[in-house]
Amino acid sequence: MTNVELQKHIDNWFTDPGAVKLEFSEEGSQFLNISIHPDYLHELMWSLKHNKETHLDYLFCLTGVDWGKELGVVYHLESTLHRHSLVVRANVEDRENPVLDSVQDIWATANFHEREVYDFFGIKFNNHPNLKRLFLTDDWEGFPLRKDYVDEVNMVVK
Amino acid sequence: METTIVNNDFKSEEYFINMGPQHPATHGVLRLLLTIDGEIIKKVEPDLGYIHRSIEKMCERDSYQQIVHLTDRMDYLSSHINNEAVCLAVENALQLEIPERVKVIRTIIDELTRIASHTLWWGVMGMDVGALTTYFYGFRDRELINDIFEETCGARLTMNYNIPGGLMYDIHPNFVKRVKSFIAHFKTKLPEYDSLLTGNVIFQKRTKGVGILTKADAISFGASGPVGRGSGYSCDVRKHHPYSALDKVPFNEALQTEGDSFARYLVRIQEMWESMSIIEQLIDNIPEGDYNVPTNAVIKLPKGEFYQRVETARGELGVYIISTGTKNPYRLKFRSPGFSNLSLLNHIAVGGKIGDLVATMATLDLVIPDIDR
Amino acid sequence: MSYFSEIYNGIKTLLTGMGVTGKYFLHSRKGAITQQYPDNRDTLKMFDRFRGEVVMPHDENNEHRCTGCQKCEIACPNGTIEIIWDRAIEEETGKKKKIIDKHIYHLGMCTMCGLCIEACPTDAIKWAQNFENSVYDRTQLTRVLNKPGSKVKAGVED
Amino acid sequence: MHISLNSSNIIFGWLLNFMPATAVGIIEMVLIALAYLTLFAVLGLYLVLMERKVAAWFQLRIGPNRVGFQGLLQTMADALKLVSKELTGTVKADKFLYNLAPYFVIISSLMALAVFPFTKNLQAFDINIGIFFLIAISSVGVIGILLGGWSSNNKFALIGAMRSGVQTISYELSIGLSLLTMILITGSLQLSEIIEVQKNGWLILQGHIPAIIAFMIYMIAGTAETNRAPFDMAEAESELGAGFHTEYSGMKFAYFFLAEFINMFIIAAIATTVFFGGWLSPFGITESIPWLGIFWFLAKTFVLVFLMMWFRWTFPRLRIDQLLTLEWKYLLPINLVNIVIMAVIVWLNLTIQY
Repeated sequence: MTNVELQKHIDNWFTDPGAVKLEFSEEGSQFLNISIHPDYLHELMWSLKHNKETHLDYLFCLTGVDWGKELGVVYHLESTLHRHSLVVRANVEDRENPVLDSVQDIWATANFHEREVYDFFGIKFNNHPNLKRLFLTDDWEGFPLRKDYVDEVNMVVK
Repeated sequence: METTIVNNDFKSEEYFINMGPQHPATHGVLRLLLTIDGEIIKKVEPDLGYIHRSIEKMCERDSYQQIVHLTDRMDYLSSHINNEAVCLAVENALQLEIPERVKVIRTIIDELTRIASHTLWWGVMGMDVGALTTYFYGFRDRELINDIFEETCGARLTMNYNIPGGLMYDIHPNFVKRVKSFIAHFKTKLPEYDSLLTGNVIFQKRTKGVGILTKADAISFGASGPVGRGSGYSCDVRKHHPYSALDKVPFNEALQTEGDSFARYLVRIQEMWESMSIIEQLIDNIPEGDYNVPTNAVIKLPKGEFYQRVETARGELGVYIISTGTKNPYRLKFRSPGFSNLSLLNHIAVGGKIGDLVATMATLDLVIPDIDR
Repeated sequence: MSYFSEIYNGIKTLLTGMGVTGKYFLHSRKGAITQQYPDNRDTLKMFDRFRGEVVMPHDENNEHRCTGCQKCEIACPNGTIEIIWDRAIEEETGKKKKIIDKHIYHLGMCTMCGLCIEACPTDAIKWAQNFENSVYDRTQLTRVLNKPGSKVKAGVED
Repeated sequence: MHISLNSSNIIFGWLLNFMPATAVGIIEMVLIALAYLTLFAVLGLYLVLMERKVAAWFQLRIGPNRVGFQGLLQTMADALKLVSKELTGTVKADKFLYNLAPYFVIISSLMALAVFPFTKNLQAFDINIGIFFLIAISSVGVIGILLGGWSSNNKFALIGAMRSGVQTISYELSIGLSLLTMILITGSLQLSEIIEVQKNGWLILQGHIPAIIAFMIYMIAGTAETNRAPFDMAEAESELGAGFHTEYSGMKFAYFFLAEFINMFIIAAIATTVFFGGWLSPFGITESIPWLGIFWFLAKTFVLVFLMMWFRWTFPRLRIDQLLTLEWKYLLPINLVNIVIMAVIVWLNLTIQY
């Protein structure tokens, strides 16, 4: 499906647009983007994979981003059947205790990727079976890939 | 110590064993926490981060030219392809028109890198299942490719030959001759690989039916490269999202449907043949032209997000750049193939024996810096 | 019957494998790929483009081509190059001019990426093909590339 | 038990003139023990060197060539280094058993070495149950490996030891049965008599087809018995690090290492004696010049040792269950059938005699 068709198709799923914060954009990116409110993330993701039309069964990238005010996760999805791609993003504003729904029950690869995001950004994932530090030691303080992380010993700022 | 053991509810006959971080079969500093019942693997839990260098954080500090050389150090066996991924992302963002010559040279070196990586893997694979001699035969052939790289790029492993806009310098006058003689040499050696290891009854028993990954699981776990293709999952980025000169060269995607270790092995052997055929098609008609297009000394990407996928020897490498219009990326994420491929290890190794785990891990072809980044 | 054909095939493949290694055993005299390194030092020649370490060539008048523009220092990703410069008054014109005091190169931090040499507008630094870089003391890896008393070759800056 | 010390009778007969018989007996034993210890050490070290050279030639390398002429003293230097190394071990190891284990291994291989006829009358101990003794004594060695693996308090070592136990127990059967097949022809267990029988042609020729099958089974089982690749489950360096000797260092490790090579020599020597006529030469040269027998014996043995090295540097390792499958599903049934065939052949006098 082309991006326009995709957008139309997905837009039909949510009949009450007020309740679901769903925004499409194609600006500054080569893929079609969807921004979704964290509460509806898991529901949307589940449908994206299991709907026959979208069939986005391949999560090829899961990125944590520190947007400054809020923390976000970007999901890059592709369909191995239709070969179309889609980007889903979810942002949380709470920097102290950011929580998102885990999608590891939908795509198994998300298990490790979410642990990585937790490790570096401190975003917690609900229903993740094994959410603990992946790369860093268990007693590491702070989340290194956040923009406000400081480490005067190990970080060289140019 | 207790904290690292995942769950302490061991059954009475199970015990826990640390494989790595210094273990001959883990190819570097990968630590696997194994729960074992006798010889049977009950659980594999990878513990990562022993050589994490925070390349993604360093990239946020560096300029786009400087990022390229860091990617050498991720998957050091396909460093040229990693370099190319970043360069392509930057070039696409700047909408630079890259000369045909650069595209062809990049593709040739890509495929040479792939052969070099696969010959090393072949040697190490043999060694992991106990045939030590394969290691030397693999390295003998890889050495010739490294010589080609050294003559043209100046380095054998961390080449950093790509720059945004093209290549650092033109190919060496001997390049074409050397590549041709290598192809001629390797065509006689690859059948030897088959008679030494592929056909060997012990090797087949060790790998057939071991570490089975179904197609559905391969997609769900994000397996890519030979691991995915061994399960019959067509995931070659070179086919589906061709880059550089790959859209002009016909080649077959190596596919096996069994999904076991032997299938992954066969895919890689087949890929070496395919890579040779790609090189043969390109080597005789490298177009004339510039070896790069000039860029500004300070590259500033337009505001936006750029994603570039390439097929390294291990699978799909994704470079995801979020730019705010400054000279540094706001966020740069490497989606490395090894990371996803490692995550499925627990899934396919459970129920096998320790020997199976080693054979399975060898066919996943993990490079730990690629996972740790 | 498959029991026996299995045995037959098994033995056949094993013998094929032994044939390969046996062939190399017989040709081991001339087929050896070992390089006996310190012994072959005289005949061992690196390729021209080999990146051994960064050097600054001087001509017979003890003159180099470095103007102290610091482009290499900026290009270096690791802070390998440090240029200590000074302002001197040029005798003929009486104008103030930037000259280098010390061009310091930390070999221990260098990743041989070649960006400094690409960046140099006057070709003042280039790669040496020297690969025997081990020293007993880490401080010896810090090198001053310009020789004492050297100066810029006339006309380079133009 | 009758101890015959054929080769040195003359010297000791002379000694008897001015010493009591017991004293001479003790001196005899000590001297012969020393001779065998020297043989053990020198043979072991040069087998290691041979392995390294052969491996290098298989692998397109040169191999050790620095110490001594063409590297001939390389393993001597290595042994010196190992002697001077610190002996380390784990804290919670069972110290007594841990220290005992290497000696089990070397003593068993030394004892096995004692019964071989190197040439006519050059044999320390011509026991009349020679083959039986060899089979029995070679299974004692595995106790050393089991003890070493268990007592070092390391899980990798333990797995290695258990694998080794399983493996040796299974492959003992095949070794025994394949040798039994040949005993049917010789009718004697005594090694010197087995060689006497072969004056009419090597047993592998006399027994033709079943003998060749027995030889192949013997070589496979023998390789497994010595824990060498493709059956090196007990070490399996890509799986278990160093297996049962993970925690051994210095000379204790060297004992295991030497014993492995001596065991390889023993397996090859048994095969030489039982299948290839021991020290007998073609055309009866050794009849007139008996001391040449040493040369023939060693030459045949080293060819078989080389064969085992060839296996090692070519084949991948089996998995533990495949190892057992090979034994119980293939080797053992074939072996049993083979014995019956051999019995029929001997009964009907179908053996080939020259």
